[in-house]
This record gives sequence, C-alpha cells and structure tokens, in this order.
Amino acid sequence: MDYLYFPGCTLYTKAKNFDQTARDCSLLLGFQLKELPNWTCCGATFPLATDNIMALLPPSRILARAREEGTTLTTLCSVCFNVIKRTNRLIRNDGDKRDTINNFMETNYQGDLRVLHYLEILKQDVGFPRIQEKMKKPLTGLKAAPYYGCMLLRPFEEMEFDDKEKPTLFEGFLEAMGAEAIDFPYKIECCGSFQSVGSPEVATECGYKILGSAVKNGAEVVVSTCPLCTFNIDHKQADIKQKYLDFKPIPVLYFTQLLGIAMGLDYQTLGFGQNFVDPLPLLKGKGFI
Amino acid sequence: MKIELTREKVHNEFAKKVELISGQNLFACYQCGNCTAGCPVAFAMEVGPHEVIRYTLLGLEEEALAVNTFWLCASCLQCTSRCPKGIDIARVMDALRMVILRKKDRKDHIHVSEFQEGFLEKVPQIAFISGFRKFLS
Amino acid sequence: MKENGTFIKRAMVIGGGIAGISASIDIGNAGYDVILVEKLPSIGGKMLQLSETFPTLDCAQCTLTPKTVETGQHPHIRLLTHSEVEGVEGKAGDFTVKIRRKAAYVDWGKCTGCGLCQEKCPSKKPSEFERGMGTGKAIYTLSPQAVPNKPVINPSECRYFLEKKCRVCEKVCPVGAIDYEQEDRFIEEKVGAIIAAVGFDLMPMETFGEYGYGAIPDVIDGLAFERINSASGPTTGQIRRPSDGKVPKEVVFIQCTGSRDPERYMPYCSRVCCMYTAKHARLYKHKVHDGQVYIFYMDIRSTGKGYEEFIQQGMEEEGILYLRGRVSRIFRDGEKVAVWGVDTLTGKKVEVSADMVVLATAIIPQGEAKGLAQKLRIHVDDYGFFTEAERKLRPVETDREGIYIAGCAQGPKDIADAVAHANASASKVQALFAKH
Amino acid sequence: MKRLGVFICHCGVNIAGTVDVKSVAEKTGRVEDVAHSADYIYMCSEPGQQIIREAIRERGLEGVVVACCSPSMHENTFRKAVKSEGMNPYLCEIANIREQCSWVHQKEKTKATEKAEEIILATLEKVRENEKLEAISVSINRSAGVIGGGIAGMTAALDLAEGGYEVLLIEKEQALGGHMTQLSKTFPDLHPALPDLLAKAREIERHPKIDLHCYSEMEDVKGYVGNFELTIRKKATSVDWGRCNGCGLCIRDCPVEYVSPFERGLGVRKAIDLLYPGSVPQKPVIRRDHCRYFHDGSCRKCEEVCPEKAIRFDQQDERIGKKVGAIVVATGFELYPTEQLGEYGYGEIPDVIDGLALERMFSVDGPTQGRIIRPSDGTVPKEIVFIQCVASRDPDRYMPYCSRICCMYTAKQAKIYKEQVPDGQPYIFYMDIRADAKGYEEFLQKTIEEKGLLYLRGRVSRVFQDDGKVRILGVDTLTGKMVEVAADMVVLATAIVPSQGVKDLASKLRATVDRHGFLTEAHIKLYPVESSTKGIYLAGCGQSPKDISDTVSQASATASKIQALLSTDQLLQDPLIAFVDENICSGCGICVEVCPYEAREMNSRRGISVVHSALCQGCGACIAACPNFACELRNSSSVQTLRMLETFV
Repeated sequence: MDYLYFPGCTLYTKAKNFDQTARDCSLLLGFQLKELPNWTCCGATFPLATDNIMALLPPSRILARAREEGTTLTTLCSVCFNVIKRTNRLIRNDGDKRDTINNFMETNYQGDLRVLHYLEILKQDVGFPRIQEKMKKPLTGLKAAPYYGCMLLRPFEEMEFDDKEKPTLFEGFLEAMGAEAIDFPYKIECCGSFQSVGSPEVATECGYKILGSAVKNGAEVVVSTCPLCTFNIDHKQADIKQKYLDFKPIPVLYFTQLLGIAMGLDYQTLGFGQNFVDPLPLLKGKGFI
Repeated sequence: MKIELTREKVHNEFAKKVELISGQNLFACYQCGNCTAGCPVAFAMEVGPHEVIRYTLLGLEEEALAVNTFWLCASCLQCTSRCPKGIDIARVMDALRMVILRKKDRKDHIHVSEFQEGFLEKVPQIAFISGFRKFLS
Repeated sequence: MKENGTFIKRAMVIGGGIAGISASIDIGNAGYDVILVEKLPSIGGKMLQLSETFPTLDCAQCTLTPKTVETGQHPHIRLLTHSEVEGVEGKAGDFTVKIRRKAAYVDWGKCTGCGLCQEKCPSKKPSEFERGMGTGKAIYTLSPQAVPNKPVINPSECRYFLEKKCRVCEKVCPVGAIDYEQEDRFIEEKVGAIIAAVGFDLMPMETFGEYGYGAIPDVIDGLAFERINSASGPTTGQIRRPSDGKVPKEVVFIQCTGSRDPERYMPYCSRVCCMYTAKHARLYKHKVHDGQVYIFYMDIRSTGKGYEEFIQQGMEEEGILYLRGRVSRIFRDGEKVAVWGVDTLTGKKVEVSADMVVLATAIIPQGEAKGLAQKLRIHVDDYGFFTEAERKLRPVETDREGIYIAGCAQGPKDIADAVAHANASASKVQALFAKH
Repeated sequence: MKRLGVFICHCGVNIAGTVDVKSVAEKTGRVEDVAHSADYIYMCSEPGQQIIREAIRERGLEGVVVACCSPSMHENTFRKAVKSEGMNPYLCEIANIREQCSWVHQKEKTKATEKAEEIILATLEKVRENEKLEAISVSINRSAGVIGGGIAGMTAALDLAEGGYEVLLIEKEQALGGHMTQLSKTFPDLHPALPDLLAKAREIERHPKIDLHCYSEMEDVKGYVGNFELTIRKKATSVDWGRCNGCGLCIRDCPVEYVSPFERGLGVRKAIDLLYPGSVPQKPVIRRDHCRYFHDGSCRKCEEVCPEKAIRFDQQDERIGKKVGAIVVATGFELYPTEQLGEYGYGEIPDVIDGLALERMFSVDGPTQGRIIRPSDGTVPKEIVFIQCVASRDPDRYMPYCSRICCMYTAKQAKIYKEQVPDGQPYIFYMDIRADAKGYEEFLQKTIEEKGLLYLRGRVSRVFQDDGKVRILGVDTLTGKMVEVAADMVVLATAIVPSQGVKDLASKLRATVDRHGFLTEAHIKLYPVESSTKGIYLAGCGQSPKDISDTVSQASATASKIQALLSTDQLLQDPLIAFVDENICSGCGICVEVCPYEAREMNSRRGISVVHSALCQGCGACIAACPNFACELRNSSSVQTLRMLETFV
C-alpha cells in the first residue's frame, strides 16, 4: 500500500534527518511514501481570521493536486498536518468558501481526501503489532517522554487525532517498541512555536518548562513529531542552559529516528548530527547501537 | 484609570471590527478567565487574554492595542479548547493582530533586517512562514 | 386504605431521599397509606452522606435521623427498599405499578439487624457510600443507623458468589437469615397517585480531562469531602487526604466544575455548590486552624435565608481566600497537585501548589431518571430533569394527572427547598384524594 | 425507689469530641438507683432507641434520662420510644449535654466532662419526682385562616379549599394578587403575570369553601393551635359591595385624583377607584384621606351618579370574630424605600426609579401603557443603568442578606427594554450574578449574548443629576477601571424587606421574627414552612425573599402541613401545665393578671383560681407570682427544682 506523502519545506532542508528516517522505516514496514509531485508550501498556520481566504489557497492547492494523484495524503510535520487537515475540513463543510477557492484556482476539489499523520498510519493501517514483528532491536529500558505539542491535538473537534487532555497514541507507539513511555504534564503544552522568531526569550521559557517537567518525571529522552517544536526544545537548550545554570541538557529525537533504531537501521543514516544534544552516548549505553 | 461609557463606546467600531474578523461574539464572554489560566505564555503578557477581550468590549482601543498580549500568543488553541462559552479566543487574538497589521500606516511587528547574524540559518523555515504571517502586514 | 368506588387513595413515592421522606410523612400524617420505593437497601438518600448542613452547621445525622426513624415507624408508610419500579400502567386513582424487589440474599423477615455478619465478613471492597475511600464489606448496611437496619449481599464482591468459597455470614448468623439462592421478586401495587423524588447524582470526575480524569488521588469531589469530614466516615471526621493520610495544609476548592459550561458540559447552574463549598471551607478551617483555603469561583450564589451572612462570616473570620476565575488545568506535581487558575480581579494568572483539591461537580439527574420518566410517561428536559407542568405556578405537577415530582429530580435545589417542594407535592396528592 | 436508666449519646463527635462519654456513663452507672447506663454514637437512631427499649424491658426501668442534644430536637423521639415499651413518656427526661455543655466548652475537656456528669445527676433528681401524666386531648376547629392575599396566600387558600377545608382569606388591600399584580412579565419565560393570576383570583372568589375578606386586617388573635379566635377589622370601603355591579360611573365622574402608591408614583387614581383595572374583586373603595366629602363635605358626585345607590359615606369599620384551627402567614414584602438611599438621591431624582416602578411602566395596563419613558421629560431613554444590590448585601448600612430575585428580574427588564429600544444600551452594575434556579442561567447567558447587555462588575458609589442626565460613578473591577456613565435613566434593584405591621402582627400571633422582621421558621432545613409556634405556618416572602415558583412551593407545603394537622378532630396537648393546690389558694387573683396566655380565671363559687388546661403553655409566671406557693408546674415542682440545683452547688 503506497501513501501520497507531503514532506513540507523544513523536512527538505533543516530536518532532512526526519524525512529520510521516515522514508527508510516505511520501506522496512512494507509501504512506500510516494512524494506528491511538484508540491508547494503548505502556508504554515491555518488562517484564524475568517475573512482571510487568500491564506487558504496554499493548502487547497496541495489538496486538489493530491486528490488527482490518490485518495489519502500523509505528512510528518504536525504544522503541515494541522493546516492541511483543517483546510480540508473547511472545504468539506463550508460551501461558499469552497466555491470561491475552486473558482480562483479553477479546480473542483470537494474535500473528500483522507489526510493522515504518519503516526496514524502506523497505528491504524500498519498496526503496532506489525512493528513489533519487524523490530530488530527492542528499546527495552529506554525511558522516553512523548511530546505531542499543540497542532496534532487542537482544535479537538477538527483534528480528531486523540484525547485532548490525556492523549495515548504516542505512548502506544513507544511501548510497542519496548520503550517505557514517561507521562509528563507538559506533553500537551505549547513549545512557543513561531515565537522563537518574535520573542526568543519566551520560547526559551516554554522549552525549559517542557524539558524540566520531562526530566523531573524520569525521562532520558524526549520524542517529538514536529521540527519547530524540536527546535524550540532541542536547539534552544543552549539558551536555556545560560538562563538556568542547573539545567542538564537531554537528547530530543524525532519519533522516526527512534523507530529507525528499533528497526535496526544503520545509525549513520539517522542523522543524529543535526540533533543539538548527541543521543549516541545514551543509545550506546543502552546497547541499542 | 477612568472610562466614560456611552452607547457608542460599547458598540464601538473597534469591537465590531474585531468581532467581524474573528467571527466571535464578545458579549458571550462572562469573564471566567479560563483562557488566561491555561495560557502557556501568559507569564510574559502585560494583561491576560480575558482582560484584553474586556478592553475591546468596553471600546478601549488604544489600551487594547498597546498591550503585548496578542503578539505573544502562539495560537496553540489551549484557551479555545477550554472556553466554557465556546468563544474561539485564538481567533480574537489573531483579529487584534490583524487590526494593527491592516491599519493604513501598516507597521510590522518584527523587522527581518534586524535579525542577528546566522539567525535565518538556525531557525526552521516553518517558524518564519507562520511567524511572518502573524507579524508582518 | 380508604377506597370508595374505583379511586384508590394510596400514594406511592419513588425515591427515599429527604424529598421522598418529607412527602411520605406528610401524606401519612394526613391519614392516607404510602408506599415508599427506594433503590438502595435503606432510606436517607444523599443526605446520609453529609457531615453537617449549611447554614446552621447542624449535623446531618441529627436532623435526618428523626425523619428516617419516623418514616420507618410510621403506621401508614410501607418501605419497599432495595426495590425498583419496573412499569407503570393506568391513570390517576388506578395506577398499577410493577416493582422489582431485588434479591438481598438475606431473609429480612428473620434478620434482627444484629450486625454480626458484617463484622465477620472477610471481603474488603472500596465502599461506594464512602465514595471509594473507606472499605466496606460484601454484606453491608449503608450506615450503622440505617432504616431499615437490614443488610444486603453484593454478589460482585462476595467471595461465595465469585469463588463458591467462604459462607462465613451464613455460619455466624444467629437466626439463619442468609439465603444465597434468593431471586429478584416482582410484585404489583395499586396506587392512586405517584410522586417521583429520585434525587440527583454528581457528574463523575472521570468526565474532566483538564482535572485529571479522576485519576489524581488527592483530587476528590464534594461528597467525598463530606465523608472525610463526617464522624462516621472513613477518617472519623479528621481531615486527611486520600493519598497518604497527611493533613492537607493547602486546599483548593474549584466551583462550577461541569456547571455553567454550555460548550463542554452542562449549561445550568447546580445552585448548591457555592454554599456547600463555603461550608466545607469553614469546617476545614475549624479542624485545621493553620490551613489555607482557596476557592476559585465566578459568581458566589448564596441567596437563601442566612446564606449570604454565612459566606461573609467565612471570609471575615476564617480568612478563606475567594479567587474570581476558573481553573484551566490541574495535574499531579510530585507530592502536590499543581493548579493553574486566574484571578480576573487582578487579571493575574494564579498558580497554587495544593495538597488537596475538591471539585464542586455539577448536579445531574439520577442515572435511571430518564428511564423512569418513560415508564411514567412524563416529560424530561434535555439533561434528564423532570419537567414541571408550569414553571411558575405549578412547580410540582406534571402534564399527567396523578403524577407529581419532588426535590432534585425536578432540578438542583438545597435541602430546605427540596423539603418545601416535597411538601407541596404531598399537598397536591391530598387535594387529589380529597376531590374523589 | 424507682429503677432508673441513663443513656448517653456521642452525637458523632459533637459530644464525644469534648465530653469523655465512657467515663461519664461508668460514673453515673454507679449511682444506687441507676439500674443501667449505656452510651452509643447516635442515640436518636434506630439502634440507639433499640438500646433504650431493651434496657427498659430487661431491667424493668421506671425512669429514663437521655443525655444528648437539646430537648427541642429529640424529646418526643425518646418519649415515643419509651412509650412503645409501656413506660409513661413523661418519666423520660432529656439532659442537654451538647448545646449546654460540649459545644460551649470545647477547649476545657475535663471540666466539660464533670459538668456533663452533674447535668445528668440533676436530671436524675427530676426524674425521681416525676409523676405519670397523660396527654390532654383537645377538640379542634377544622378550618384554616390565611393572612395575606398575594400569590402565596392565594395558593395556600386554594390548596386547602381543594383539600376540602374551610378557609378564611384576609387581604389588606382591596383586591387579591399582591405585588404580582404590578408585574409586567415573569422570568425566565416572560409569560405575562396577570392572566394566570386573575384566573386563580376568580377561582378563589367563586370557591364555596373560601371566605374572602378584602380591605381587612387581623386585629387580634387568641387561643392556641386548633382553636384560634381571630378578630378581623373590615375597613370601611364606603361602598356597599353587595349592591355595586362594577359599572365604573363613580370612578369616571370623581373629580379628585391622587398619586397612586400602586403605580409607584407614576400614575394616579381617583378618590373612589379600583386597585387596578380588572382587579378581583372588581369593587371600588373610597380613599377617605383624598375624598372631598370626608375633607369638607363639598362633593357627593359618586353618590349622585351611582345607578345602584351603593355609596355608603356613613359606613364604619366592622369587627367580626372567626374561629380557625391553623393560620398561614403570607404577608409578602415591600421594597426598601428609595427615599432612604442618600447616595442614590433620596428618591428626589425623577429619573431614578426602583424595579417595581419599571414593572408598572412595562405593564400594558400601567401608567405608560407598557412603553418605557423617562419620568422627567417623557422621552425614550437610550442609556439606562441598572444597579444591583441596592441596600442588599450591605451589612454596614442597610440589609446584610441577599434579596435573591433582583438579578433575574433585572436581566428580564433589560431584555424587555432592548426589545422596545433596539438601539438603547443597558449597563448592569453587579457583584455576583445569581441565576441559580432551573433554566435561569441559560436565560441569562442567552439574553446577554443576543441583546448585548453590558455587565459591569462593581458597585455604584453615587448617582447625581448633571445637566439633564443622571451621572453614575461606578467601577468595573475586571479592568480595575472607574466607570462613569451619563445615563438617561437609572433603575435600582432595591432590597426586599418585610411588609409594614408584620412585627406587631407576629407579636399578636406569638410568632417570632428575626431582627429584619422576617418570620422565623422552626428549622431552616427540615421544617421550613412551620413557625416555632404550633399551628402557625409561613409562606412566601414574609419568611425570606424568594421568587414566585419557590413561593408557590412553600404555600402548597403549608397547605399540606395543615391538612395533616386538621385530618384528626382531636389534638394532643402536653400535660406539663400549672395546677392549683385548692387548700392553700387564698383566691387573691394575682395569677390571673400575670398570665400572658389568659389561661387563669377566678372560680367565684369556690373563691379560688382555676387553670384553663388547654390554654396554659406551662411558662411558670403564675408560680413565681403566687404569694403562698399555692400552684406548681406538673413534673417541675419547686422541690424538684431545688433538688436539681443542689447537685450543682
């Protein structure tokens, strides 16, 4: 079974390791991420101003093109997932906005595409037991804290991804790989998102609260699903260290990197170089590499 | 510290514009403060979201637009998901940004030219795209 | 039973809480026969679980016990406890009600209420009456002062029913009243009028994701706090938190949990929480003088007689801190419970690291209220509260002649209003009987 | 020597938390004539009473002392328990070791334990001398009297009449309905108030079992539960209601107009007029203080024009006596007079009115035919300010309690206002919005959202006239800003206070009122509709402020209690009353004057004083006054009292 795949701008460049590990793991799990031909930018955040039709065009263009290629579209980055899924739902429900968009883009998209996040594919279509079968190196003894962030979960009625206060999908994925999923209260709190551009010190504070809480609850590694969150809680650890002297940095991995380790991929291809804190000492210590 | 309330003040143009852009009815807000209580960046805000909504309702345009509240809002929708009256607070914050960014004299909240050296290379593009959408006119 | 022609002058009251009891006593005192049907093994309803009542801080036992005893001994009132209404046919003056008398596995005829079986029973289960805090036995009465003082075996907790072992209660019973083979029995009663007083329930804490889905041990609801504060409760009245039994020094009370929340839970106000929370806060301060109480509220609703003065006294004399704002989220933070609230009067976000949190959860109709309404063929509103004939001038009647409603089954109200409401429904029954 | 029993209650921790109950039980057990002593966590419960009953049966007890809470709580519970074992109930006495010992000495546990022991020993002294007594049965009058013809009195009267009892309904005004007749619409469904009310009033007027007396007041009451004798003063209406057919010619031609209190100063009435158009009964009354005939005899217009010759200028007040078994007090409420509110202009600012005045404006048959206008210049107000908690929740200066219904009627009035004046702006200054009953919160939030009512959380410190407008100095505590409004009109939600004359009515009925004048109920939670005086019942705002549906519930509740009381034709009275020792009584008569219940008369034939057993309440005034100790109280003789005191000394 092949899936139309929308990588998104950052996964092409600064988060290449995230994209590459996903493609490799998919092959191991028996399905292929078929990149959507000539895709364009997803428009980043879903426009909250009701009269901002123009901002809906980028995601609509992607949906229309994907619909020509197939019936389901998947993405890895939670920001792309959020804006494409919400636009898809808006086009399905809001008749006159659908007509305006279709007239402008001369397309006839009715919103009937199935938009899935990669984790949803692993759970619903592939199934966690399949991962356990194919797994080469179970991550027993690894205390991993899943960090959901905001874009996957909210708005709750539109994303229909998981429970809005106590999500468990990510925990199931980690436990399927034998790791011990660490629950921590900040797993659904915001990382500061694009504030790292406008007010970097606020993003630092958010990053610190999230990592601090994960460490306090016994996490050895934090697992994320979005390059922007990862930047705010991983790369910002330098700024956090300056402000909070007693802070001990902790490795932050994409969930596909962890999947890659479990599937026994050669760790050179998992792109640990791009992670701010090098996870190798921890992974070697646990005997996963 | 003092406001003079009149009919025009209450149904003022500013509040109507914010209601139009956000599509929300500000009169529905019964000032329970759940949004401010749950906001992850409220610690850095001069006034909480519930209070800037109150300013808007009372027609205090200058004061409402002078605070940093909606510039710090990261649209994480924690407030919207918990509002007992079903008001989409994130949309109201966006609307307040739009009121400034769409003003005739259109001044940006951030200036790309002032970024330090190497900043553009460090930060992932998503941050810039969503950031610029929220901060640039 | 005065019966002339076909009109049967006997009333049935469904629900043995304070409303059902008040209505039954009034109809009984007027000389008519009453059948009081109660789902639980004994009467008293939620009031049994209360420690003290506002605004006078009378202990609930002392004010309720004379009423339950009077109902138990009343010549005109027949108690059908541990029973449920299965079906209702007929019209005013000639209702035929089918009642399921649930198997108690104890022959109440023989049983003298000596209590030996309860002492010797080995099983320990979290007692529902104690809101899961105290432990109860498989064979139990709701409280030592239960009326009728007859025990009941809970098959899902009893070793004999689960593993065919034990039978201790049978061995130790001096009058051989234990009967494991007892079956549910069905009886029919003919009555002339019916009062539905099935009371209320509290919205389960599992509903609230933002407050931990009921999984945080030191987050309890109002009734649980009543049990902690009650002399006959699991902690014999000492305020101790459920997780480690320590005396909590920082206690947060959260109002409107599930109430006044049209978007996510119930849009209506549950009316009594402001008062019982203020009472809880004051009772807590009476027992833990150096403790600090925080109450997160939106509007304090103390409208009854002496209520406003009760709340102001609580603020002035016991230093109870009222914070106007909702709590967005609470989560376990090591030993403590982190509370993210706000004080809209200063506009500041407020974070409290509390030892214990008490949620004033919304009042919702009894679980089977909607089913009973179908059986009685009367209307309910969207939440399951019975709909009265006319909101202002006929608050106790329904659209069907001969069927009346009383107490919280019609809508949340405090004990004083429930008693007055129940007496009003009794008055309507007496008027109906007098007319025929 | 009688065999006695002592039973001590823990009352949960209320007693056991302070008094060492076990040691007291053990010590009192050692007294020689105490055959049995026991303690239990809740003596008043079924198992508790079981302990007492078994002890009486097994130990053959002839006297019982129960040490527990106040006798007013459980005296008859325990007397019924001992009676079921055949023991005379009056040989069972209560030793109050809760209110009189443990609750007041919580800090001195050892001394409290000693005191509890002494209280029990003293009560034992009393029981030793107690005689066996039988309750006195008294025949009762199976009818009820209802004072007050508002919605509360009407509901109680109708329920009692439907229950088959004779009802005497007394109303001070000339027509039924009370304040509800002044309302335009009721919250939350905005039904018009008058139609249903007038239907009920007509039902009362026609009901064979209801004896209706409007424009009458209760002047005096004698007797006791079951046998009350009411004296009613029927004020002179100067119109023969029997002959008057309600044609209205007299009203049309009457030259005198005066500002009507019913219209709250916004409308007028003629000197001879109805209470309001369509009132029930539809009968006019001449207001003598306004009528020219009574002023200087210069006008007889109404008499000349009346086709039925029904005018009676010479009519005098009439007094009639009625016997009833029980009385419902449904005297209703007044609003706190705006004249006494200095900070809101002492009632002198024309555009500052109270809630009832606005109701009159909104009423279609009101002075402005339902249109809201500024009293000063008749224009439509565009800026209207509603101020909540005026004189309520104000312990320091006015009333400390909450008047309960103002939040709801203010929201209703604001909604009606917005429907009439779509571009008008209502501001509501409040502290807490109290919309707690069924459907109230939903009505409130929906109205605020749809009508755009601006709720400002904060009190108004001052209102004053400022060039044609009314300036409001208020605050919005949610933004912490002072708020000023130049309003066209201000509506004050003033506090609900008891009607005039309730204090002396209560003293005549020997019912108690609290310091504000609201009638006190026997127990706030469990006997909310009964007064502490037997046979007197309370309904409506006379007991405390409440809305119409709670009033109707309470009124029906009193009807239920009365039907229970009057269902038997015999009533049992306590035998603990005074008696006279004939050989000592010298017939001096001092006791007759001193008795507050007129229960003592001189028997002229035998020259000694006699006790009227049904009237005597056992207060003991005559015993204290009797110069030669000729009379005693049953089971509380002087000997007993002295013996009890010795145990304490």
